[in-house]
Amino acid sequence: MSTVTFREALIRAMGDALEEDERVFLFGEDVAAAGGSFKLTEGLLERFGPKRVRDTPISEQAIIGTAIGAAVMGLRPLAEIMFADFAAVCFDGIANEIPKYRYMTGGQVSMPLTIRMCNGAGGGFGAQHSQSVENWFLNVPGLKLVVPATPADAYGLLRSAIRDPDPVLFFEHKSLFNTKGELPDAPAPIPLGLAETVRHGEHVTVVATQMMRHHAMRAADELAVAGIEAEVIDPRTLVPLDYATIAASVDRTGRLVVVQECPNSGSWGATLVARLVGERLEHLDAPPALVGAPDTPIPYSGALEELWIPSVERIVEQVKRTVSY
Amino acid sequence: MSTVTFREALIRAMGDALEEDERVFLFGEDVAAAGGSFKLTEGLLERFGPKRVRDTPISEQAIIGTAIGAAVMGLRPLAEIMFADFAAVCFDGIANEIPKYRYMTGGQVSMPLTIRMCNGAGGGFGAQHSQSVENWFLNVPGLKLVVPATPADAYGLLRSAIRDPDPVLFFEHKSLFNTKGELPDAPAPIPLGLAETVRHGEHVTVVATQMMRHHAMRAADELAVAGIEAEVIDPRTLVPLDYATIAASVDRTGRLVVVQECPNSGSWGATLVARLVGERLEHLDAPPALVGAPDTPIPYSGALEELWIPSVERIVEQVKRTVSY
Amino acid sequence: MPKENLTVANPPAATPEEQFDWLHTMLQIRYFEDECHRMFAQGLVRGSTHLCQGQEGVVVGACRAVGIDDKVLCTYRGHGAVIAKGAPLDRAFAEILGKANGLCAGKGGSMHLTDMAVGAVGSFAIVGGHLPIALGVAFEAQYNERQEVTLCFFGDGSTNIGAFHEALNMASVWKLPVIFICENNLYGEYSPLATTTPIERLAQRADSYGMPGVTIDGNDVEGVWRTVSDYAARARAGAGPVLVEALTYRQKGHSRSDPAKYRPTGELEAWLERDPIRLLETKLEHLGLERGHLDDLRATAEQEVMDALERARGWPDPNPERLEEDVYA
Amino acid sequence: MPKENLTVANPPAATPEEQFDWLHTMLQIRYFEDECHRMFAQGLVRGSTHLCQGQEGVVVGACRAVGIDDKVLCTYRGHGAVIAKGAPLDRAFAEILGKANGLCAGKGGSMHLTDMAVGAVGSFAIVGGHLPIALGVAFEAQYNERQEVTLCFFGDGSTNIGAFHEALNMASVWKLPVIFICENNLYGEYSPLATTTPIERLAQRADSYGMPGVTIDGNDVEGVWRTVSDYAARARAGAGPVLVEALTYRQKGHSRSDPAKYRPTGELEAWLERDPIRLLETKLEHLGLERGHLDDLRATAEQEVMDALERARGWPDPNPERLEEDVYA
Ligand SMILES: Cc1ncc(C[n+]2csc(CCOP(=O)(O)OP(=O)(O)O)c2C)c(N)n1
Ligand SMILES: Cc1ncc(C[n+]2csc(CCOP(=O)(O)OP(=O)(O)O)c2C)c(N)n1
Ligand SMILES: [Mg+2]
Ligand SMILES: [Mg+2]
Repeated sequence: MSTVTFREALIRAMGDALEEDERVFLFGEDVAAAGGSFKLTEGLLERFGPKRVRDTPISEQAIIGTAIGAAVMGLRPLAEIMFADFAAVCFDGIANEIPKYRYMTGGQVSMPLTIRMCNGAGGGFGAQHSQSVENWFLNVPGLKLVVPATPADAYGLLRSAIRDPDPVLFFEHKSLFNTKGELPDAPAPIPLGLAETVRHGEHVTVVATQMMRHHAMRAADELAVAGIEAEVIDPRTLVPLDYATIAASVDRTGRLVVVQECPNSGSWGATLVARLVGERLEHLDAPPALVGAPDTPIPYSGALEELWIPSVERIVEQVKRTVSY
Repeated sequence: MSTVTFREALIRAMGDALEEDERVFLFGEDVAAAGGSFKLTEGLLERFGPKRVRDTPISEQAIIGTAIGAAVMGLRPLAEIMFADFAAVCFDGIANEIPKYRYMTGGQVSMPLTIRMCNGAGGGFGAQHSQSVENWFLNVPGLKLVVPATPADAYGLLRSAIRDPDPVLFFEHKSLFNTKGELPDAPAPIPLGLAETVRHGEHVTVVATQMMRHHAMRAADELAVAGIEAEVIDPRTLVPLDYATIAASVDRTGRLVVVQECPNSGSWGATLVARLVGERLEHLDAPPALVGAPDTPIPYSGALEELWIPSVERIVEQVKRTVSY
Repeated sequence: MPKENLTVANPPAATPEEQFDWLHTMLQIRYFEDECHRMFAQGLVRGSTHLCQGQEGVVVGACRAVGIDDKVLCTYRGHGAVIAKGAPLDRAFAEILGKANGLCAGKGGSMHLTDMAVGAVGSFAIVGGHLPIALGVAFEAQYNERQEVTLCFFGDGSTNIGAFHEALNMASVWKLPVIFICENNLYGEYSPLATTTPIERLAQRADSYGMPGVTIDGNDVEGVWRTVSDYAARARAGAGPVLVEALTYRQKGHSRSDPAKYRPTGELEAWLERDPIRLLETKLEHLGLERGHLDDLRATAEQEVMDALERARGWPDPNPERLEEDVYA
Repeated sequence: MPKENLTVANPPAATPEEQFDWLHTMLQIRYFEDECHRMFAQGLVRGSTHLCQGQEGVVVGACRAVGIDDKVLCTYRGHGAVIAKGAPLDRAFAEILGKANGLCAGKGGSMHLTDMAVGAVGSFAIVGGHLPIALGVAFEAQYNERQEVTLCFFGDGSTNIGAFHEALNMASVWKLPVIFICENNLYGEYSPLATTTPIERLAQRADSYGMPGVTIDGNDVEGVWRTVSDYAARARAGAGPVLVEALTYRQKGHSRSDPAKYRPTGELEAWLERDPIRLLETKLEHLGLERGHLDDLRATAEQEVMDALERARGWPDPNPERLEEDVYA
């Protein structure tokens, strides 16, 4: 067991995957010679050489296309789209080709590719470099969506993503890169579709991912002082979603608060709430609540961006409202 | 008053808009000389000439970019992206530029553009030409989303979309082009954000758009025979959404069924349900239900596509379940 | 890269037998699409259907220049390429009819014919969408050090979309064994090339990517075969991609019931004179083949197509359970 | 389009006074960015910041070749272009500091400086994203029959993205008055051009779009000014777009604290010799300007920048109500 940063965990996962499986290759803009624009691939070119760790032109459509073609032929492409917002320039490949190829060919191919991208706000990167892009893909069946919050999850889920026979979009939150956590010396992959109950509690179920999981945990600490015990669940993957764990928790607590770093419209939180109330209305003692961002682009100014991102205070307030309903 | 097809209503709306405002110009692939690949712009080149009705190369990014730049400078671009699914190849312009430009410049510009596109399944066009693409944009604040179901709505809403100072994505369902309806001789624009209660009823509120509105109406007729009176509401625009009308109806009926031609995850229906239960759980006498498509791409074969699209029977069954809850 | 460096060992000329075989396939494609057209008019085929009639020379010439292990990607106008690569006629029909035995189990349709067993990696319906995918297909062979090439067909109109640009550029940087084959049939849907493209010779765009570009007669099947054979040898040797512009003509409308009224008078007629099947037949006659032999071949091909169709029509629709299958592995 | 047709009336040579004025702006930009760099290091600037130091000759030469009614679009590396077009230094600083009085009310940031009042239509952070937008800006002028041109700046690395291709092609088809100016600073982020692009002269890509393409010395501000003046006159006359490749060098790292270790030894030093400010100063000295005069100008420019920064730092943060404003009109 050692303490590593989120960044180090990612590098280690990629290194181990490249080590384990010759079919894995890593490519993207400045991932090789430069070691990544966020230094997330540092040292991998040196370890695995230019055949397996490759730079590309600024051509996201070509990157995604290459991943698709290589995956269909049996390789395990590990592509990087630097900022997740740039998924917009290769959206066609991600939404129209990747998740439909297997289906449209009647199962003739599989699509074992992984696309890593940096999402999330809080760093002052402005409206086009801060989005929670995972929400763009919720209505597109066929993709798996991974949203790790800790170094251990980053490691374990990335290993599983790369091994997975299906396409995985793997989101790395920019504000987490320098956060630290424990990692076993021989860490195991973490299965996709398994939530983690990060904190046990009986009064309310709080569901949150990535940065918001950490905000939720801080909120839970504050709430505990006020006598409210929140159960905090991190789904870790949005597709597949560990609905059973969340539902079981809500059945016990009777109350649900979802915290998400995005507007509520078309969000994973809204999807979860709609499903839960559709299936287990009778278990709810209070209206399920979404703590999300306002319906605006993400402002640059620190003064405004701070207001945009759901804060610990807002979570605390909402949980109190929900619990006292 | 005369009877017109959905297609004729669209052509008339575009013609009237071009007539009314010199700043409006219409452009896209094969919209001019050929009159549109679905003949939705027939005769407009002849009437307004090649300055205002223009063909483009197969370059959706260039089309959207042209719309953005011209809108920022004060024109009223009316662009066509043939199949809505192709919004994927110009997603960056639509999701990262259009809805953020005004915000990112602190209100220095406005974005009075309209993008028309054909969405929807049922014609055997396969997985890449049949999607309900409006759902891709729900989590992107700053866009208005219009989804007309009748010739009169197509006319009135398109007129409003073109006049609107904000960007509007206007979805035209392929299965509706040849449907007919009444249109006044001097039809007025229909404000965006105003739902239509298509049928009054006291037992359950059914919300549906485009093709599904018509399915819902047929279901309502069948249900009436069984003594169930459904109130059918067509929101007509998803953003802005006439939440008040829907909420008032649900307050009365206590029951909600949303019918949508798409998977439920990340859908407008899930968004609506999450908001409604968050704000008015106490008014609900039954779990709100989503009748949507399965989590798969859209199959080509008629035998399968028919199963994919929510059917009148499925709506009837769900309403019965909801009412008898 | 200077053009002079591109010459590679010419393949031997094709034998009359080989060319007879090409003709056979071209006729199968022609009759196959006659039936598609008919079925569409009768409402038996859903959605849309895009015929490649008049362009059979390009796909047959190119696909016969490579082997079964080489790969092909094509567009929604892909019946010809997929059949030329070896997909069975009956299962191709079945796919278009949405049958369970279709190449794609009825889930893809006319625009997405795919038969991995013969290296027909996919037919793609988003203009330009498959060009980047061809890179990955070729990359896998390069990565695993197999000397295979990937043929990637697309239309003239597709050369104006962003994916074209990104794909050719990166293919060149990575020296991938892709033969990009632009079937210049003069139109993108209803728009003549000149209204959407400010240059005439699309092969010229290769210069932007430091790769060779050539323009050839797409209706001369042997010429296509020779060019693609040459460039395939070059690509197998590691010299990277090329852009081949094959001049041809779409004898039918863009899709469905497009009557193609936008054509200048006489254009279709002039191109019918240069119909690739007709040209090849004439050539084979010159080579000494008897007319009767050619007539027999036509009859054979037509019969094969009709038999395949009959089989296909007899197959069942997909089972309802198939609806939710094949999303994940 | 044959190259010979492109010659247009040469503008008169720039006067020493004009060039002195250019130098003034170049120095303002240089000092402005020195401060940005400092503030970023001190944690006063959020996100990222991309300096154009070394490239001031391109933006000043180009922006001075057009008028206030002409429009400019540029990238996240756009401080220089926006200031050259006339945006006030204090409000530019304020934007980077996220202040209420910022050019964009603090909502855009360093990568999105925009000042519609001076025709700085936008700074864009998605590589290539603004090239298609430049078409629409130019189209509006064409549509309303005003003889304005649009300058569109972008980097060498951006010429590999799809939007570049679509934009240049359609601009050519529609004969739009856009001057596409590629600031070839040899790198896209940390990647040298040669590793991502299989040709050396990016101006050559103009051939694919039937438009003129020229490569010029981007550090010779007068040369840039003359070329852009020429092509602007041509575009105003309705002859359509051009591609100008301006060779220059990014003296700082790509962004933030990139130490630019990937540079070959001596490269930076060689380019510092050809620093555009230095070149222009030397030239003005040759033209008879006294060194003292130049020193005074430096002092003035620096003082202007420091004063602007002081004003900007004194301004308040945006009010919380601004958060939800400016989404819809
Ligand atoms: C991105 C995208 N835009 C538009 C279309 C609609 N469309 C289908 S085929 C076609 C014309 C393509 O022309 P070309 O590349 O010349 O191929 P051809 O049909 O002539 O074989 C168009 C515009 C599409 N399928 N995808
Ligand atoms: C679509 C997209 N891909 C990647 C990036 C990340 N990125 C920002 S700047 C840059 C390099 C651009 O290089 P170049 O065009 O030469 O401009 P320069 O920075 O040298 O001025 C990259 C890759 C981006 N902003 N947008
Ligand atoms: Mg064509
Ligand atoms: Mg550069």
